[in-house]
Amino acid sequence: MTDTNTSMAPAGEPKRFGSLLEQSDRTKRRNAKEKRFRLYGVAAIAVGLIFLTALVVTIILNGIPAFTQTHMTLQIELPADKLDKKGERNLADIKKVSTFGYNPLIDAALVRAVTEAGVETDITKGKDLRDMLSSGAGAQLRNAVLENPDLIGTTHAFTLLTSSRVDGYMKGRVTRVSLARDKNLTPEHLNIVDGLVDTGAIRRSFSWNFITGTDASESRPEQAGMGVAMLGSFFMMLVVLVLSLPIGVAASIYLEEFAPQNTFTDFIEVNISNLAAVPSIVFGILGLAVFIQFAHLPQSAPIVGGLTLTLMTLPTIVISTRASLKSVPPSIRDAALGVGASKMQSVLHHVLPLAMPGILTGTIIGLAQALGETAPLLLIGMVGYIATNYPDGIASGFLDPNSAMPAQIYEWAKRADPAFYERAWGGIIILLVFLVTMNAIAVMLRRRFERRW
Amino acid sequence: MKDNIISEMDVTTDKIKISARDVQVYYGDNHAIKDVSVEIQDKTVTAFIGPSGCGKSTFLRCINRMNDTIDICRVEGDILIDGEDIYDSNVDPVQLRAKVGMVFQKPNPFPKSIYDNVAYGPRIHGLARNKSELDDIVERALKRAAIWNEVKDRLHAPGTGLSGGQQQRLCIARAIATEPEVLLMDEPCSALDPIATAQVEELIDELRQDYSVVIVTHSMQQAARVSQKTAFFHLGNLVEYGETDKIFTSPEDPRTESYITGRIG
Amino acid sequence: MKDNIISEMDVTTDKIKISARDVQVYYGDNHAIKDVSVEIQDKTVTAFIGPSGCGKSTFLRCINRMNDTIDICRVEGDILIDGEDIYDSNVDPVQLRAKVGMVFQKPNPFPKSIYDNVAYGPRIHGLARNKSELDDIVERALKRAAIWNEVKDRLHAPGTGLSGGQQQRLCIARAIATEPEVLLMDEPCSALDPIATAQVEELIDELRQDYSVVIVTHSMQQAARVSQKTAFFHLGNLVEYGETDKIFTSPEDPRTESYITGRIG
Amino acid sequence: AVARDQVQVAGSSTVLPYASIVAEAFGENFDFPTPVVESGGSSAGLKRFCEGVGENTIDVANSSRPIRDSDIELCTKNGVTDIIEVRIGYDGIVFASQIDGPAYTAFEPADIFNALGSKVLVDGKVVANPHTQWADFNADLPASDILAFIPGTKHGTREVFEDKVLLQGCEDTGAMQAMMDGGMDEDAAEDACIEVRGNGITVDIDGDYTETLARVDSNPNGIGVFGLAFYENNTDKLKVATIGGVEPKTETIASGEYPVSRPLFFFIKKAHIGVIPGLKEYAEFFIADEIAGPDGPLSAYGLVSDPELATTQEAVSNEDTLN
Amino acid sequence: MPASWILLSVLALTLIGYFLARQRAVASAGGDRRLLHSLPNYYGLNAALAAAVPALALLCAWMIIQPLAINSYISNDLPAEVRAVPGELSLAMADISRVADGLSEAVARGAITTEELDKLDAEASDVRSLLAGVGVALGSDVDAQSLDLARSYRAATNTGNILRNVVVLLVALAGMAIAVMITNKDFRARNFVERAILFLLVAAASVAILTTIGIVFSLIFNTVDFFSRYPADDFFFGTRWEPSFSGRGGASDLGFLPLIWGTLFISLIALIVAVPLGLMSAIYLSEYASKPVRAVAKPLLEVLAGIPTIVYGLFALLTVGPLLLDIFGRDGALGVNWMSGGTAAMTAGLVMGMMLIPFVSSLSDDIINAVPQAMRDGSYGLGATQSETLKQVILPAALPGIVGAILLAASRAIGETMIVVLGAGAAASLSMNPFDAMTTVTAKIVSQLTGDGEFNSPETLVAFALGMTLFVITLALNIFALWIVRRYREQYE
Ligand SMILES: Nc1ncnc2c1ncn2[C@@H]1O[C@H](COP(=O)(O)OP(=O)(O)OP(=O)(O)O)[C@@H](O)[C@H]1O
Ligand SMILES: Nc1ncnc2c1ncn2[C@@H]1O[C@H](COP(=O)(O)OP(=O)(O)OP(=O)(O)O)[C@@H](O)[C@H]1O
Ligand SMILES: [Mg+2]
Ligand SMILES: [Mg+2]
Ligand SMILES: O=P([O-])([O-])[O-]
Repeated sequence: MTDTNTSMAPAGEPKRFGSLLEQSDRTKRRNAKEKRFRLYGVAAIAVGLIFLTALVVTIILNGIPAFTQTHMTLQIELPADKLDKKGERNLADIKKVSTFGYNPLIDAALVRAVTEAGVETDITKGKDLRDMLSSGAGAQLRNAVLENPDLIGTTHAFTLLTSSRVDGYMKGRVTRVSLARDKNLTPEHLNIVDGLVDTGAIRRSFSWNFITGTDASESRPEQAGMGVAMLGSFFMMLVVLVLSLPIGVAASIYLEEFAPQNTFTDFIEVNISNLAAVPSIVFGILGLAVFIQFAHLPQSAPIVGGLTLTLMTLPTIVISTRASLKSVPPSIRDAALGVGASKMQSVLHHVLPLAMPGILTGTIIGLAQALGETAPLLLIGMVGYIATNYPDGIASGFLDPNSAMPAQIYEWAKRADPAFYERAWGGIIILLVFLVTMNAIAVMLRRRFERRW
Repeated sequence: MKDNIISEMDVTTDKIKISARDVQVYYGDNHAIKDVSVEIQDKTVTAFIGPSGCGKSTFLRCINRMNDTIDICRVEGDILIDGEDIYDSNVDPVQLRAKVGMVFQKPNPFPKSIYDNVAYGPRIHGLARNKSELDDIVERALKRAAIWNEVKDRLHAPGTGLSGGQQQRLCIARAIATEPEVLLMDEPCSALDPIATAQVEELIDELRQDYSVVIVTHSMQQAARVSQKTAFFHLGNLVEYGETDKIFTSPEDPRTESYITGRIG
Repeated sequence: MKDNIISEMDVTTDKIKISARDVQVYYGDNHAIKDVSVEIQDKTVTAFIGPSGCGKSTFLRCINRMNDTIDICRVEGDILIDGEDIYDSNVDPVQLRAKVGMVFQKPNPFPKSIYDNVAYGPRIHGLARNKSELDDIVERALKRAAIWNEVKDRLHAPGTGLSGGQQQRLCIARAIATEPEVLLMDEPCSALDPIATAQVEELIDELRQDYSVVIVTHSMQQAARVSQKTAFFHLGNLVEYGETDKIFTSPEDPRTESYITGRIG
Repeated sequence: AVARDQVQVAGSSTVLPYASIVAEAFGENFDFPTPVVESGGSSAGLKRFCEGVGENTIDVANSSRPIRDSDIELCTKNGVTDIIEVRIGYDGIVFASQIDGPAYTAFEPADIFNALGSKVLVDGKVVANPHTQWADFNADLPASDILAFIPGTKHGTREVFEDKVLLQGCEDTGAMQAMMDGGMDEDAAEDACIEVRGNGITVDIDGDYTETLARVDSNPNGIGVFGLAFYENNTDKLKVATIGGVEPKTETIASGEYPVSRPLFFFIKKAHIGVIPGLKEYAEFFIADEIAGPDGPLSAYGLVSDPELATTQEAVSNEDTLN
Repeated sequence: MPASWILLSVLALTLIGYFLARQRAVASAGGDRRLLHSLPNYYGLNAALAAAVPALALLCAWMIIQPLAINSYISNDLPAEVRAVPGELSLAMADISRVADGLSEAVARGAITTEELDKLDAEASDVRSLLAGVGVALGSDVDAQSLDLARSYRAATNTGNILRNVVVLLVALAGMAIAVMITNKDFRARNFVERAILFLLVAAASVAILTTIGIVFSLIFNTVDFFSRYPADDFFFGTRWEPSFSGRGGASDLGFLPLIWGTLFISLIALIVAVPLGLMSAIYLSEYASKPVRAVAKPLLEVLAGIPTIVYGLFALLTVGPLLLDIFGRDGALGVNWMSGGTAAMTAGLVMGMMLIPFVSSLSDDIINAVPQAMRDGSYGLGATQSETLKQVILPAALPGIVGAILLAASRAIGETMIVVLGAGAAASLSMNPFDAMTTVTAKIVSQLTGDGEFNSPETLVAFALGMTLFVITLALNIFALWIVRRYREQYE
């Protein structure tokens, strides 16, 4: 013992600690390191957030115009001799006039409106004027008449969607120069548009239809909306949430807390991490084979999408849940077992609540990923021209053919008319709002469970 | 304040409560308990003493099968409580642990409120018919663990925000709230001041009236004061086991003797 | 084995190492340390005694600013070490803690090997020039903490797989390996058997030659054996502070007296 | 299960726009629900089509290529025997470049081959393509770097591009003959003819025309391969090149003057007619003159209408199946 | 009584069982719940499970089997030539069931009474328009035979449903009764309930296995088919990926190597971006950031995971690619001419890395946060700085979880498609230059699967072989990762 004493403080050795008020060289170096490290952290978050900002700004700049739409108000005469030749106001008879049959009425109204507005123009044929309107105008008229046959024989004011080119002109996307070689509209039309804007017949306003509407065919971008696809995503996410969270958590609990350590559980464990690496398109192949071809669930249905995405989301939830179960200190389990709690009780009462933040994180990320996933939907037929009929009830919400938001966005982004491109970005805004709302709930829950011990 | 030297009450019976035969414990390759056989009587306080690392905690944890939770730990041999082999496959470790309570060496309160820490056991065992009964149980347990005065105003503050000694007493309160028949206490007074220690010792003595208590301690004095039987462990072996008086006055084994006489604690 | 009663070496100086003035500590609304002023001498062992929950650990943690890590904890007043206010904004807590080492009440080994646990401090402070120097430091620290024999064959086994007392000594070894000038020890012997306790006490006495040691203990005997000065805390107040002999033989405050006389530990 | 009451269509994304325009109008004018038109590719569509007969299979497959023997084999194996083939018109394939870029306004197949082929004929010898600028081999073309965005090998358009442009150019320049003279058999020579340079000069696009457009948009020198309909919707950004002096327009393609086009089809399961409500009506509506004719909405959107539409109409109304 | 009613009834029985058993248990202990073996809730739950589980299982089975049974019963009456062809049979049955459903609907809406229905004559009345009137569209008119069959179909379904309801209710009742009867104070209810829960947990865990089996099965047949058409050697060791259209004689090169090379290369770039950024973010958020900063920044970063990948793809194509080209391209800022087109492994890798940040950051943050404070105290007490503590104590302690997070990110990188399709270019190449265009296995799976090739050609079937091979490779990687984690695992306390 005595020899250690001498070696402890050899005489003449410089004192290790100087004044606390000034930092030693080593401390300075270490603190510089510390500061750098901290800076890396700030930088890392900044990079992430800058990237996010860049993305969001791009999305918003591109997408905001989709939320407004240009309309034209026209006084349209609905002559009885054309719409109901027998004059009995019998619906079956009125139905005989197809949407194309309404076009001449619109043409006539357009000619009148242009003349009234006093615009000088070379375009005199009503059919050419009609290029300014959406090709869905005829259908809108027909539906109005079928709903209210009394309109026949009167002149009524209709607010009709203008075509995507006119809308683009109002939004600054389309210019006279760019129309020079366009075959849908000519610069001449724009003079008329200007004139009608002056008279107030053409107006641009907020478009609920974009948020609540159905998909439209490629020839009518102005009519397309996100509403039905939104319902599709909603029902799909409902399935994913209701299945993947409990199954994922249950599987993790079993693996982490109950499963004996053997090759079989290793097999399950490896399996689950491997499933995370399976490309989402392969889950599409699986969904097609199992849910549609084997189980005979309907094609393109949100329930199939939900089931497929559930399988895809499970690994994410399981991996994060297991990681956070693992991080609960063993003494907590001991404490519970020591007072005679069963294993199940110790897990459910103590370990699980403590692991909750990680579980919710996994859920947030897993659901977010599922919400934004397109590839598997390609294979189970949820992409294309699908989101056109509103589901009429809860059951049909799950079972009727529908699309989903990312698939709808994907679809729009591919379409030829640039107006769809704008709607694709607009759709992304809606998707993000959906996502943020969904996350907000989970984030709030997570904050309630966070603690350090 | 009560008398410091607690009067020995004559409540010991000869009934065997716990009987261990040829117990071996391994942590992986490390043979931590070697061939230990011991019979622990009912309504008795038994003290385990021995140098640090000799296997006291390990053996204690065998008695309520807490070692099941350590992956690498392997237990061999038989341990019988009330004549029933607790390592029998029919035995439900949960029921066992409800009957054999435990206070751990390192205080481990749940990250919950003080009240919930104590109420947890009674809740899962259904010991209270209603809220006020539960309140009573909690209060009594905290009082018996000599911590009631310190926490009565902050029952709903987190148990992890207590001082070291308070946490230790909280864990004692938590263990006795479920009223086990056997109570295993691993150094229950290590972080306690003399007065609190005395109170806990008083509690132990009181518990002895009905239950069987096994206590690990490093303080010879404490062993002498509270226990009727003492077991001395050394390097995983049970070196000597017998009446406390006898162990401390005339130990048979030289190892016991040298450990006892080296006393300073 | 060495003599159990360690000879008092006369190395105390009168130099003030730590001086606290009007220190107040709050945990949220809980006023845990009230108006404590104390001067701790260099090359002296100072013992903090007092009932559980009275604020010993809290005050100890003030001395190396460990309370900074508790969100709800607020410290007021001045604490000076070598005449420098450690709560000064220029003071780097890291440098302070290198100078003022600490052993915590609950053993908290890192989830690393035993070797890495001890080598951690020397590594971050650059105390070793090479591997063999580091080996030496680790070995010496483990030897001084009286745990070398038990772990020398398993230096690369995890520190968390040790018994309670072994963990405690490991933490002591870890603290002294960095050679701090002041060593704060919160109940360093609570989980130790008498022999290990004696060895740690011997270590403390040896450290006193060069450093200043503050130790929290519940054992009056231990306080009497190892310390030259003793501070008695009660309900957050420093009730009495002075020469150990004097505190134990003729305390001034009735509270001190009643605490001392209630001794049984 | 509740019986299905709408027509289900799947398949080619090239046909999708037309099918969706028809489906929309069909839903508006008939009491049947709007058909569901999925995309996913001709091949995937035909595969699902051939999965079998029954309610849980699709009724109609859109395709941008004719049905092949192997498809029919699969169909037959699964009991899909009576298939009605409907040709709805043609898809014109055009070369277009950035509107502000160099004047790529007139190409011959030989030019394209000389620019993009991996082996070309230079001074009578077949060599690895040495050209870096268009003007290197044809002084009439701009002196700008060669860069082409061509459809990836998944696209049917690629096949048409290879057959009708590269192979044609290969023959026109005499490279094909030279290769065969050099000892290759005809198949090998054809394969060599349609091989493209890669290496950043030809870029395969696996995505859609929107992606090609984005590339062309950011590369003034780049030319891209597009469908006619896509080009016509983006005339503000693109200018189109003539092939062999013919401008791509619905009329020139329909008359066969413009050489690069491919037929578009859909296929109906005869067994489903009469069972799935509205199926036959949908098919007839699709090829009705007012829809698929030269003045109909499909043509307005960019479909090159089929000069032999009347034959098709008759075949559908008779429910004539493939042999 | 529709299925939802029977469901509600079973639910009601479940509730009743719960309360009865609970009450009985308490009563058997003479009102003193302390004498019970388990908490009263467990007795209740036990009875509830006994009532619900067998009944619901039976209900499910019945709902699947009954239509099959009725179908085969009814189809016996169909002409033999219809029955011979499975496709036609299914269509005929679909028609019949549609008519039957329509008839039920008509009865329910009062468009026709049951007596009228029995007398209904297909020749005399227009069934099609009758059904159209109640909203059921038919593809063709209904002939007499179909109508007859539809009527018996309807009758059989009705009978079956009644039988089903009775049996299911009886089973629920029996389950409940037995559970309530055996309830007494010594009954080990908790053990039963916990075993049931454990069973559920095991079932949940086996979903993963079923999924794997499903994936293997949905890939294997076509994969085998592929290898019967294309030599395995050329696939596994081929260095060229040049599919062509099989119409021309099958001169495709379908080499796997350039694709897996691209996959690994791009994933690596993505991880090089995501892991340091994600980990540093996590560290900053959990250890340095103030509460409000953390509360805001963490969910914000998580938004990155939810933006549809197509958006990232477009971003790569339109923004990042040109930007990189401006720097590394021919006339770029660095004048290095490494990059010849905007789409490159680098473009896709960078953007994908950004997307993966939250996978690493959020999960790691939770795990770092869960490391007990005592570990930090121990390190600070020795005079360690915060970063030293983090690097040497906290991160090693949190390692298993962090490795899990990184693995998850790596998995996503390997499985990602859209970003690669748009950002990396579609060229399969074995280049070492990160600024070259590359493509990945998944991108090719999608393009071959959704393309214009014939389905039964190697060019399309290769998608399945690619999927299968990737599956096996990632499996091997995961086994390796598990082994690594096992070796370096550190446990606190
Ligand atoms: N983290 C904390 N949060 C809130 N209150 C605390 C915290 N730590 C300690 N306290 C309270 O502060 C008071 C003093 O605690 P301290 O830990 O200093 O006691 P002690 O003297 O060390 O007691 P012991 O001997 O039991 O360890 C006690 O009332 C305790 O409950
Ligand atoms: N979880 C574990 N893993 C591996 N070895 C262990 C573990 N727990 C204890 N050991 C070892 O087993 C032996 C006995 O340990 P035990 O904890 O029973 O000692 P103890 O008698 O309680 O000592 P102390 O008085 O220090 O608490 C020791 O050598 C110890 O290092
Ligand atoms: Mg111990
Ligand atoms: Mg303390
Ligand atoms: O989708 P396509 O098959 O037409 O490329």
